Amino acid sequence: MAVPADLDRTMTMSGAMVEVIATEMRADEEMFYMGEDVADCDGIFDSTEGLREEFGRDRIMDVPISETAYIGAAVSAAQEGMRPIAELMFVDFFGVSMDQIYNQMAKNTYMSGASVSVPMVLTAAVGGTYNDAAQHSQALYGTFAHLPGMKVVVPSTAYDAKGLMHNAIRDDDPVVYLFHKRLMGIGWLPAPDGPKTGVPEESYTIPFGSADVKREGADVTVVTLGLHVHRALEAAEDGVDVEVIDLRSLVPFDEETVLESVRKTGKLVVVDEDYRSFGVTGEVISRIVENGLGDLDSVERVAVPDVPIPYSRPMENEIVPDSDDIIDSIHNTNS
Amino acid sequence: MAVPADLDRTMTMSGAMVEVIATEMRADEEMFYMGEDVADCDGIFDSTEGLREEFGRDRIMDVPISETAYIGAAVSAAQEGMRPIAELMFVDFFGVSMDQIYNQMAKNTYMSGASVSVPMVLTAAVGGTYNDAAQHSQALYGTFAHLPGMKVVVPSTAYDAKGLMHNAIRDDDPVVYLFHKRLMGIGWLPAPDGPKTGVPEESYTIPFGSADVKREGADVTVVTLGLHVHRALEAAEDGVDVEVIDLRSLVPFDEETVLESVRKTGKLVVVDEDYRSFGVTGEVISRIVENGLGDLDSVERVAVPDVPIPYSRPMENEIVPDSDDIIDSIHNTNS
Amino acid sequence: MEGKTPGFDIGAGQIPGELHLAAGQEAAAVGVCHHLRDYDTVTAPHRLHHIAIAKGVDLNRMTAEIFGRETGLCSGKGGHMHIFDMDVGFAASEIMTEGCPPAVGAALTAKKRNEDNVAVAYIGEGALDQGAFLESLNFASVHDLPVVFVVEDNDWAISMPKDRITAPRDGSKRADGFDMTGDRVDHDDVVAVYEAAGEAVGRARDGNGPTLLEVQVHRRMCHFMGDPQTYRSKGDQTAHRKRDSIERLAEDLRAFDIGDEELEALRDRGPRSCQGGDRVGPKNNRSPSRRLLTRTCSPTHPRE
Amino acid sequence: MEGKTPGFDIGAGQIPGELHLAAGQEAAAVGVCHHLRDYDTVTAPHRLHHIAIAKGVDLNRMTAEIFGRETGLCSGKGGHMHIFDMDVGFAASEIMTEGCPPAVGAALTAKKRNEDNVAVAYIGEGALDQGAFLESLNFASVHDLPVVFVVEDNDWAISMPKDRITAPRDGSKRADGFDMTGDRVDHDDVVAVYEAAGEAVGRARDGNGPTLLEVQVHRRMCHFMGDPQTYRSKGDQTAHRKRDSIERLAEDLRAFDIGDEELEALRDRGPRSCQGGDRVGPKNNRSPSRRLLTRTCSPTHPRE
Ligand SMILES: Cc1ncc(C[n+]2csc(CCOP(=O)(O)OP(=O)(O)O)c2C)c(N)n1
Ligand SMILES: Cc1ncc(C[n+]2csc(CCOP(=O)(O)OP(=O)(O)O)c2C)c(N)n1
Ligand SMILES: [Mg+2]
Ligand SMILES: [Mg+2]
Repeated sequence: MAVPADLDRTMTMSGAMVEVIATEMRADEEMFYMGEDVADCDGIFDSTEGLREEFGRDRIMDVPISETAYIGAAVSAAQEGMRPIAELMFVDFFGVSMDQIYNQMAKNTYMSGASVSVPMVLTAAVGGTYNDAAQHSQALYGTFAHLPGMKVVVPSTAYDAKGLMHNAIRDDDPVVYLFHKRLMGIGWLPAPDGPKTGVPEESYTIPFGSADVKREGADVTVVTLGLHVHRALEAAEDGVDVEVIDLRSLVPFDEETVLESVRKTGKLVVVDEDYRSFGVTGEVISRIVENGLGDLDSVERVAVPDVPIPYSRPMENEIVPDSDDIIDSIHNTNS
Repeated sequence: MAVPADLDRTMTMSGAMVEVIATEMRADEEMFYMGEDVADCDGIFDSTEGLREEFGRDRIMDVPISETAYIGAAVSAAQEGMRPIAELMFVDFFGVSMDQIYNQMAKNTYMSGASVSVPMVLTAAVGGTYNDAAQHSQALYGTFAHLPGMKVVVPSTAYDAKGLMHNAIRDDDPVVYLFHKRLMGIGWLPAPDGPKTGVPEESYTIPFGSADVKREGADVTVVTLGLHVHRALEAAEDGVDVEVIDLRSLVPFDEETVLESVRKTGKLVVVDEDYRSFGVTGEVISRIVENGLGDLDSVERVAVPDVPIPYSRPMENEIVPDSDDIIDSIHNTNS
Repeated sequence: MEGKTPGFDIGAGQIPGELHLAAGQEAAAVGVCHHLRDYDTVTAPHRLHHIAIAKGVDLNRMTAEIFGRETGLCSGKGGHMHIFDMDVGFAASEIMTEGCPPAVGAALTAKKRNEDNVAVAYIGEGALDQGAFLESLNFASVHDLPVVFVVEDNDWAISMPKDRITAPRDGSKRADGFDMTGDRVDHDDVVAVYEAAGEAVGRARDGNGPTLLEVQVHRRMCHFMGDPQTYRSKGDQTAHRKRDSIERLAEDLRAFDIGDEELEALRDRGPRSCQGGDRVGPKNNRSPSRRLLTRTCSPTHPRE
Repeated sequence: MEGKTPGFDIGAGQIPGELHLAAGQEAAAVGVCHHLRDYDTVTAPHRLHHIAIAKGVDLNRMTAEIFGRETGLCSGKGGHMHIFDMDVGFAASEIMTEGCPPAVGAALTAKKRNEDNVAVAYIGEGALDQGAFLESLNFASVHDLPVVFVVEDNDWAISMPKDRITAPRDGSKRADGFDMTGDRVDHDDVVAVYEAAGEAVGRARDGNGPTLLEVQVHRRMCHFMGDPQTYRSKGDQTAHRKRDSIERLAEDLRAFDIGDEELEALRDRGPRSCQGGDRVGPKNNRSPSRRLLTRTCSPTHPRE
C-alpha cells in the first residue's frame, strides 16, 4: 500500500478532496467550482466544505438545477483557459446532461484536431448501501469508462483521493472523478474506517493508470475499486492469501499491475458495484484474457446483477456485493 | 442460417421493418409512432415509409425536437396501455434524453414492483461508414446493454429485422431496437447485398436471446452483430473454416449458442462497431471465460479503438473494423 | 463541521434513504387534487407524500412501501421516493422534472382516446430550470394537451433560494414563452389554490389546453430527514413554520363560526387508517434473491 | 420510393457525410457577426458555413477540413459539421442546441475575467424546443451574461414546419418566460438584422444582459446534400429561392444609385481566397493509425 504508514495527520476522504481544491484554487485564480448546493451548503457530500467562506460565491458557484447548462458552460470555460470543476450531485443524474458530457466535454479535443483542450474535472457521487433506491445508488463506472475522451478516476482512501484530485485538476483533459458517498465521511452517512487515512500536508499527485496493490498476496488476485476495495480487504482476512488491487482509475487502465498479479496467482476475482453485464468486470477479465490467457486458471466476477437497485434494506444488501460474496468467489476460484 | 432459402420475395431491411409496423398498427388502434420527420418525410432512414399516408399524422406523429419530452411521453402512454414506438433519429442523440430512457422507460417496471409495464419500442439508427463523424456514427451498443431494464436488439438482415420487430412490438417490456443505417437500403446510402433477403409475407417472431449461426464452421468462432455480420461473412471466404454467429440481441444474451460454438472451435473472435473498452467485446469474452475457460485456446477482439469517430474517409476506415481486420484476427487465433 | 450535526445516519433505521417530508405544502396538494378523479394522472417529484395522500393513494400500502415491506405499493423495490399507485393514476420519481414528460404522455393518451382525463405534473420551484420541464411546456402547448403543471414554490431548492438560480421570480411567467396560460397563487391558502386549480383543471378537461400554475407553499422542515439546514437562518425556519396553511384554514373556519369541536370532527374524517411501521406487513428479511431477479422488467401485460 | 430519388450516395465522393448548405441564410450570419470581434465567441449548429465565413474563420483551412485533409482546421477529424477555429472564437457541433451551454460558458468566462467579450449562440428555429437551449436562457438571464441567442428561422426543421412543433410561432417570445429581451426580424434583410443585432450585441457588451433574437431567413436548398425534399412543395422551394437576401441587397444598393460595376467590385472584395478541393492539402490517405490514436484527448495545454 502506497500510503506512508507513519502519517499521523488522518483525514476523511472529503476533507482530503477539499484540501486539494482549496490549495489549487489559491494557486490559480482561473479555477472555479460549479454545482448545486456547493456554496452555502458546503456540498451535499461535504465536497466543498468551507470553500465558500474563503473563495466567495463567485468562485464556489451555486447553479440552477440545469445540469446540461452548467456542465456545458464548464466545457467552454475550460476551452477558454479557465479550470472549472463541475459537480454532478449524483452520478445517477448523468442522463439529463450526458450530451454535454460525452459529445462535448469528452469529444471536443479530438473533434477539433486537438486545437482545443478541455481541462476540467467533473465530479459526481456514486454508490449505494444506504437505501436510496434505483435513482440514487448506482456506480455507473462502466457507462463513463466506455465512452472515449474522458479519464475516469475512483478513489478509495483519503490518501488516494488527494493525489488523484491534484492530478485531475492539473490534467489538461477532462477527468471524471467519481467519489463514493459511503467513503466520504459525511455526518449523516458514516464511513467505515478504511478510507480515513493519513494524508501528508504537502501536495502530491498520483498518476492515472497506476493501480495500487492494497494488499499483497500469493493465492488469488482480487481486482476492484471504490467502496469495494474495503470490502475486499475485509474478505482477505478470511484465510486465503489474497492480493487486493485497487484500480484507482478505469481510464487509463493499468493492465500491467493486474497481469503481473495474475501471473503469480492464476486466479482472478473482479469485484465492483456497477451492473454486471457490459461493464467493468467484463473489461478487466477480457484484458487479462487477451494478454495472459495462459496464466489464468479461474475467474469469478462479483457485481450488481442486472436489475435496478431496490430500496428495501435486505434487498439492496442482497444485490450489492458484500465481503461474504467476495469470500465465496475467492473460494470458488480455489475449487 | 434461419432464412428459408427459397423465398423469392426479397426486401430491404427498412422495407421489412415498415411492413411489420403497418401490420401491427392495423391490428391495434392503440399503437402509434413518434419521431422527428417520420410523417411527411417517411423517416430519415425510410423507417416509416408510406405509413403517414395510411395512418395519418395522428398515429405517425412528427414531434418537437425535444427527445426528452417525447420519449418520456411515450413511456407513460405505454404505461397507460398504448403501444408507442418512439424513434430517436440517431443513437448518438441519446445524451439529450437518456434520463427518460434509462431512469423511466427502463426502470419503472422494476421500481413499481411490476405494477406498471412499459410496452414500448425505442428505435434508433446506429453506425458509421459514411463519414458522418463523431456525433453521428456510433454504435453505442454497450451503453444501452449495460443499463438494466431494456432489451437491446440489433438486426442484420431483412428477414431478422421483420421477426425481431414483431417480437419487439409484442413484447410487454421496453425494447431498444437499433438498426444500422448502412443496412437499411436507403437511396442516399447504398446497402451491401447481404441485408436484402427473402422475407415471408406472413407474420413471424424471432425470440430475443436467440443468436443465429449465419455460417457454420469448425475452426474459429466469430461472434458479431449488425453490419459486422456481413463483414465477418466476407472475411469467412478467406480459407479458414469460420463459424459466424449473429447475436441479434444483446439483452437477453444467448450464451449457449456461443459457448457451444467455442467448445467446438476453441477460438473466439469478437467483432463489433462499438468502442473497444467496457463494451460488447469484453462482455462476450467474459461470458465465455466464466463458463468455458477450459475450452478456450485463443481470443481476439476487433472493435473501434477508444477514440471518437473521425470524419475523413481513410481515418474512419482505419477505425471501423473491416473484413481485413477480421481476417487478421482470425489468423491470429490460429498462430 | 461545527453546527453541522445531522440528526442521524440516513442509511440506518426503519426508514432509510433521503426522505423528503412535505409539512407546510399541503395546500398545493389538496387544492389541486380535489379537482381530480381516480383516472386522472398525477406525477410527483421527490417531495410527494402530501400529493399522494391528496390523490387517494392507498395509505396502508404506501406506508408499507416507506418501510420497505413486501406489501408495499412497489413490493419494497421503489421506496418512499418512487411511489406508484396505478389504481389512482399516481407515479413519483426523484430526478428533477422527470415526471413532466410522462404527464404530457398521459394527456396525449387522453387526447388520442378522446377521453376527458387530465394530467397534473408537480415540480418544485427549484426545478423550473430543468430541460425536461421546459420541453414539456412546449410539447403540451403545441398539442394543446390537457395537462396542468403545478410548481410548489417553497422558496428553497435544498440550500438555494429561488432568485439565485431562476429568472424570473414568478415561475408562472415561464408560460408566457410557450403560449400557455400561467397563474400564480401568491399566498399559501388552500381555498385560493383550489380556485386557481379549478380554472386550470377545468380548462384542461374541457379541451382548452394546458396551464402552468405556481403556488406559494412553505418548507417547515429540513430538505431531507438528516439535513442539518446550516444554510438556513433560524428566522426563516420560524417564518415558514408560522405560515402553516392548516392552522390558518382552521382560523378561517373559526371566523365562519365553526367551533373547535366541529374542527376536531372534521380532522377525524381525514385519512387515519394507515397503520404504524410495525404493522405494515412482513419484513423483507427472507433471502430475497428470487423475487429480486424475477420480474426484472416483465410483468405480463396482456394485450387484448 | 417514387419521386424519392436522392442526388447521390452521401457516403461517397469528395465531401461525404451530411453536408448542410446555408444558401439563403447569409443575412443572419453577416448581420450579426459584423458586430463581433475575433475574441468574441460564436457557437454554430449543423448549418454553419455562412456563420463561419462571417466570423472570419480561415477559409482555406475550413475548406481543407470539409475535404477531410490533414491541413484542415481539425486535421480532418472534425469534418464539415464540427468546425473549430479558436483563433476567431468559432466552434460548431451538430446535436441540436449543444452549442448554447458553451456560449453561456464563454459569456460567463468574460464576466469572471471582467472582459467585454460577447458570445453568440446560433440555432435553427426547429431547435427552439430543445432543453439545452431552454436551460441556457435561464442560466444567461439569472447571471445577466453577455450572450446573444440567434435563431435562424427558415420555416423548416428538415421536413417539419415550425407550427407543427413549436409554440408560439414567434420564437423570440421564448424570452418572455425567462425575463430576457426578445426581438424578431420578420423579413430576410441584412440591414434589418444588422440593426437588431447591433442592439443585442451592444446590450451584451455593455453588461446589460442577454438577448434572444429570431431572424427570418430562407432555405434555398435541401436539408442536407442528398435529401430529395419529397416533403416540400415546389412552390415553397421557389418562394424560398426568390427571397434571396443577397439579390435584394443588390437591389437596395442599386436604389442608392450603385451601379453593376461597383457591385461587382464589392463582391470581389469578399473572401475569395479559398482554394478548390484538390488544392487544400495532402489527402489523409496514408495509414493514419498513429495520428488517429495519439492525441485522443490530450493536446498540451500549458498552465502558466
Ligand atoms: C436532475 C436533478 N438534479 C439534482 C437533483 C438533486 N435534488 C433533489 S431535490 C433538489 C432540490 C429541489 O428543489 P425544489 O424543486 O424547489 O423542490 P423542494 O425540495 O423545495 O420541494 C435537488 C437539487 C435531482 N434529484 N435531479
Ligand atoms: C438532439 C438532436 N435531435 C435531432 C437532430 C437531427 N437534426 C439535425 S438538423 C435537424 C433539423 C434542424 O432544424 P432547424 O433547427 O430549424 O435548423 P435548419 O436545419 O433548418 O437550419 C434535426 C432534427 C439532432 N442533430 N440533434
Ligand atoms: Mg423548493
Ligand atoms: Mg429551420
